[in-house]
Amino acid sequence: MKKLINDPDNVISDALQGIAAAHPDRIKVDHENRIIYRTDGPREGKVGLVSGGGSGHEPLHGGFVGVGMLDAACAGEMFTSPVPDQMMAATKAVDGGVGVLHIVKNYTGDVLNFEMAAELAEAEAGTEVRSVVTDDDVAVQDSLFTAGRRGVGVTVLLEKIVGAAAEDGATLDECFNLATRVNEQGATMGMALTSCTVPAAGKPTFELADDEMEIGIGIHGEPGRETKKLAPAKDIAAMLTEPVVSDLGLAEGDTVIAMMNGMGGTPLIELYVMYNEVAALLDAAGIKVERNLVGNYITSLEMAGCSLTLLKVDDEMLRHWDAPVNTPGLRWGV
Amino acid sequence: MKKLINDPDNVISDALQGIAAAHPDRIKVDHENRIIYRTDGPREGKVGLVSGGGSGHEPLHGGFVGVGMLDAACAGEMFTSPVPDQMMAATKAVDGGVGVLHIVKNYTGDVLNFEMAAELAEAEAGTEVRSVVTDDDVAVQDSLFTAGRRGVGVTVLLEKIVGAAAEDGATLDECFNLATRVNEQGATMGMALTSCTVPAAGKPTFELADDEMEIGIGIHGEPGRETKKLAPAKDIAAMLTEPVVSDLGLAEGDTVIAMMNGMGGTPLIELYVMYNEVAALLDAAGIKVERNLVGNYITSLEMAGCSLTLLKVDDEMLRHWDAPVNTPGLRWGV
Amino acid sequence: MAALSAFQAWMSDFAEVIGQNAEHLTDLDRAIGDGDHGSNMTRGTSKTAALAEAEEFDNSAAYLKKVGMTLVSNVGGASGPLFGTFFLRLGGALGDAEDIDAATFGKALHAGVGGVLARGKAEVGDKTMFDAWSPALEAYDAAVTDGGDLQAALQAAVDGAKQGRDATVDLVARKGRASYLGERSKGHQDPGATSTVLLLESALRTLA
Amino acid sequence: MAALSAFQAWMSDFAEVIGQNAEHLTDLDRAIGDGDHGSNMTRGTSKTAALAEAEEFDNSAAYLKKVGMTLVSNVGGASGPLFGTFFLRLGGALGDAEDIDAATFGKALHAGVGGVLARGKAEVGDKTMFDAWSPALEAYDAAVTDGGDLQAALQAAVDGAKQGRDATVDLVARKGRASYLGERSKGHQDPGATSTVLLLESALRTLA
Ligand SMILES: Nc1ncnc2c1ncn2[C@@H]1O[C@H](COP(=O)(O)OP(=O)(O)O)[C@@H](O)[C@H]1O
Ligand SMILES: Nc1ncnc2c1ncn2[C@@H]1O[C@H](COP(=O)(O)OP(=O)(O)O)[C@@H](O)[C@H]1O
Ligand SMILES: [Mg+2]
Ligand SMILES: [Mg+2]
Ligand SMILES: [Mg+2]
Ligand SMILES: [Mg+2]
Repeated sequence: MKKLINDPDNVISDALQGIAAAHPDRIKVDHENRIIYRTDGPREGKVGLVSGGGSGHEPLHGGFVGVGMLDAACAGEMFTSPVPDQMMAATKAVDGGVGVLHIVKNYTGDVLNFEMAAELAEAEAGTEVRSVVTDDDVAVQDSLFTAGRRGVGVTVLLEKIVGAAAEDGATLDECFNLATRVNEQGATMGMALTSCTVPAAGKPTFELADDEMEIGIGIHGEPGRETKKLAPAKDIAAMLTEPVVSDLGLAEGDTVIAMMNGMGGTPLIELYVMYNEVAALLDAAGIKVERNLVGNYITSLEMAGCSLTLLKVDDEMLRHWDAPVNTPGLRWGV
Repeated sequence: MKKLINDPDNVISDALQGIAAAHPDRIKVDHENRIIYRTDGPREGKVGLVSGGGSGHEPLHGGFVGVGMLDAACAGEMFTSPVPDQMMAATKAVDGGVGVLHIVKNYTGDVLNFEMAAELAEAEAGTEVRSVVTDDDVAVQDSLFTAGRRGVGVTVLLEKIVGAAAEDGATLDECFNLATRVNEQGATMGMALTSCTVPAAGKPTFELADDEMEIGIGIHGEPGRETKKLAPAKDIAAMLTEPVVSDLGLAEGDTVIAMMNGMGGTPLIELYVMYNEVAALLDAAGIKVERNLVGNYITSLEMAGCSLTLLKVDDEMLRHWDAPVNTPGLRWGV
Repeated sequence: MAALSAFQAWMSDFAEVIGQNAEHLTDLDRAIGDGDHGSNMTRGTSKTAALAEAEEFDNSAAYLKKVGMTLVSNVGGASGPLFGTFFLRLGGALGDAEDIDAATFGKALHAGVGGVLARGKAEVGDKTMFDAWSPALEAYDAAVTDGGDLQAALQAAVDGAKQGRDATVDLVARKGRASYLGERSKGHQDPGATSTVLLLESALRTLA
Repeated sequence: MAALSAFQAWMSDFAEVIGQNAEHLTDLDRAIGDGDHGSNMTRGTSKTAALAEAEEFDNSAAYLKKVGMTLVSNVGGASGPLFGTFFLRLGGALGDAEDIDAATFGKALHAGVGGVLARGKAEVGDKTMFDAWSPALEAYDAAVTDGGDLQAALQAAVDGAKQGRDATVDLVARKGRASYLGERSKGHQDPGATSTVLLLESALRTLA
């Protein structure tokens, strides 16, 4: 295992120290509880936005704390949900008196821990908490009898859009409804060329031959739904685009935000090659990409691979998308 | 070789298509000449800034084209200097009547090709061209009898700072002098955990054992000055920081811009671990980090590793640093 | 038997066993999950094992609730709230009972497993730890009905849990991370069911 | 000999040889450079080889200048301007000479190598292509002084270039990318010196 770390056990606390050192203008870190806060919160009358999850997905979530996005992000162990104590502390700290929205990616661990935190925060501090659970990964067959789809790329877009709404004075209900709508109108599909190595485990989570790739991966280094022979970017783009488009029922004339996301070890030049193929497919289908992101936004440590997220947008979402944001991981308009 | 590409021969043209598709609001691409231009140039009376170099370093240089930074970037083959035809075309296109500054990284290939281009542009179009050659890599011993140090990380900071000055109406001489000062006051040291694979070559440029790292690498997948046993982040940080600090003669009370740059395959969480160690070392030495960048800015395809750049700054440089910039790779204030 | 010290012995034994099996649990989780079950559990049990030395507890209920909260606060992932809730409910049901016998512990076990069910909402056959808990509880009850003592009942629970754990191998996961793999989750043993067996074996060694 | 067609044969032969040796050149460059010398050269020579078919040329000078510009415009890297300048100057020096003999070509060769020197500013011993060009030129001159014809002179140049190329192995690079490696550049043959030998061998096959 080759990593720029000191000790597998200290990666997260060391990184949080680094984040605190790098961005004191925008964020502050509660190192004991491993929570990243924006420096200027809480604001009376503003809905607080709390997210969090396992570490190893940087910039998600800590890199999205700041004006126009999250108020707090809880950092769990590598690929492991944070614990309720963290979410509770964050929830109380960002409460501006009008409630707090939890943005939770749909993994059993995250859901259960956020659930306990919400119960405890309401019981202990009377904070009104609502939770939106993102479940946009079309690689996973949804059914009443399963844990459902995973929360992946849409989480980034949701944090931006709902973050802008909250900044703008939306109520907790409005934030929740908008978040729900974003989650419903967004979908993601991912793939990997290589596995990643969790520092504490010391070896790759799965093995892939030199001519193989995994299709339908999540963001925790878990194997995907299918191992396939390596294919040209054009074919991979089709394998990602088609299920997303069909899941969302996108049709000619629809407008979307597209995110071509790198898994952490993919060079930007390859993400642009992939974006080009995806853009061509969408163009051919008459689907208009209104805005896009190309880069590493929700990653799996050093995994090589990418995911495509499409979000069907309306004017309200676009307005919130374009609103100023100032976080370490996403910034414009300010 | 595992890459998200169609054909090793088409990586660059495919990526340029993707860049054009992703950022039509800010840049336009001359696909024949492989030049990325900002959409709103040239501006009469504004010094034109042209850079370029081998591809595989994204976002450098194409990702730094836009308001407040470059006017044009020429994309060479992978890790290979562009050819004079490209620089000539770019130079003529961005000429606002008051001259063009070439920003050239010090590699024989880049220097020779930009040199031919400047000769031809002056002869053919009468465009006044000055060139600044960045040579900030302290891993390379400088001497009158060598090709000198490589141009690496400082190039990013220079493009931002001189880009702001040009936007602000600085003359060609002023731009050249500022650029020279930035180059003189900046230094970089890099290291790699893994080699990268040039698509056309199909195999890693160098081999490293599982417990080895390269210290003193450049950005072209070339082997470094020294192969060492893998070490903790803290020790690696010292190996990068000390030569940079001593090269610049930084002393207590000095202020710098610091860039902890990823080589393409390094996860952000590791860059923050590294930044933390570097920040601690600088802090202990009484050197104040006024601004910083942590992320992938000048890369070597999918190489895992990082480089540290320090730039000793004065108020003028800081003012230009803080000025608005709107490029695909760097954005703030707008 | 003095319940509090027995429960403390349980937790100390369990911490040791988890330490020894951490890599195995992580390997199981790597196959169909995210390769952290061993480290998740270790993070929790190293803390729960230390509780007895750091603090005085009035009774078993207080101790076990603290164990539960400690697991919740340190394990994270799916297993943290599940094992945590198990102990919270277990402690709640024991109240200030000083001695434990098959019947008292059985009642508490029902409460604890009920907690796992309420939190995780898994059914038998979903390929989760509940596949070990559920047959363990049934076997425990059957042993008690047959007049078995705590030793016999816990032995039955261990056997039931093992059968349940082994049965997870052939199942397609329908809950937890493994469910994302669909058919590919078949052929692998569930990590959480495996640690459940370890917990019950440890109870058999220390409580009976 | 009709110079123009000979030069065209030279370029077509050279393109073939570069194609065959591309991987070897790239391997050499991978050891002490950036692993692209083979593809750089191929990119250029595949274009220069096609020139003769696409266009009519008035004379050798026009053709060779076009070859130079084509290399400059397509090779990139260090070798593009260097080989490009070589041909630009070679052509410039030939003027509209219809026949080439040892003396004519020697004069042009001096101009070409002078171009490599003026562009690259390398000295003998810097471990660059100039380490092949310089002894080649000396040997060529010596052969002409000894009364040798074009064949003999080119044969001498090839031998000189080979010696120079082989000598690069033990040198520490002081120019080009390899210089970044310092002492580590020792023990490897310079890629550009290697392609220079190929170019002269090709000249011997086609011009004499
Ligand atoms: N809904 C559920 N009900 C019961 N047990 C579950 C449920 N979801 C997951 N589990 C258990 O949790 C185990 C995984 O725990 P762990 O690896 O520590 O957490 P995570 O899956 O969050 O990484 C699984 O092996 C399974 O036994
Ligand atoms: N200053 C110089 N003068 C002469 N030849 C040089 C000089 N610098 C480099 N070279 C030659 O260029 C060769 C490398 O060419 P190539 O790999 O195509 O370009 P790059 O180094 O830009 O990747 C070297 O092997 C060397 O022979
Ligand atoms: Mg986990
Ligand atoms: Mg090159
Ligand atoms: Mg797990
Ligand atoms: Mg080269």
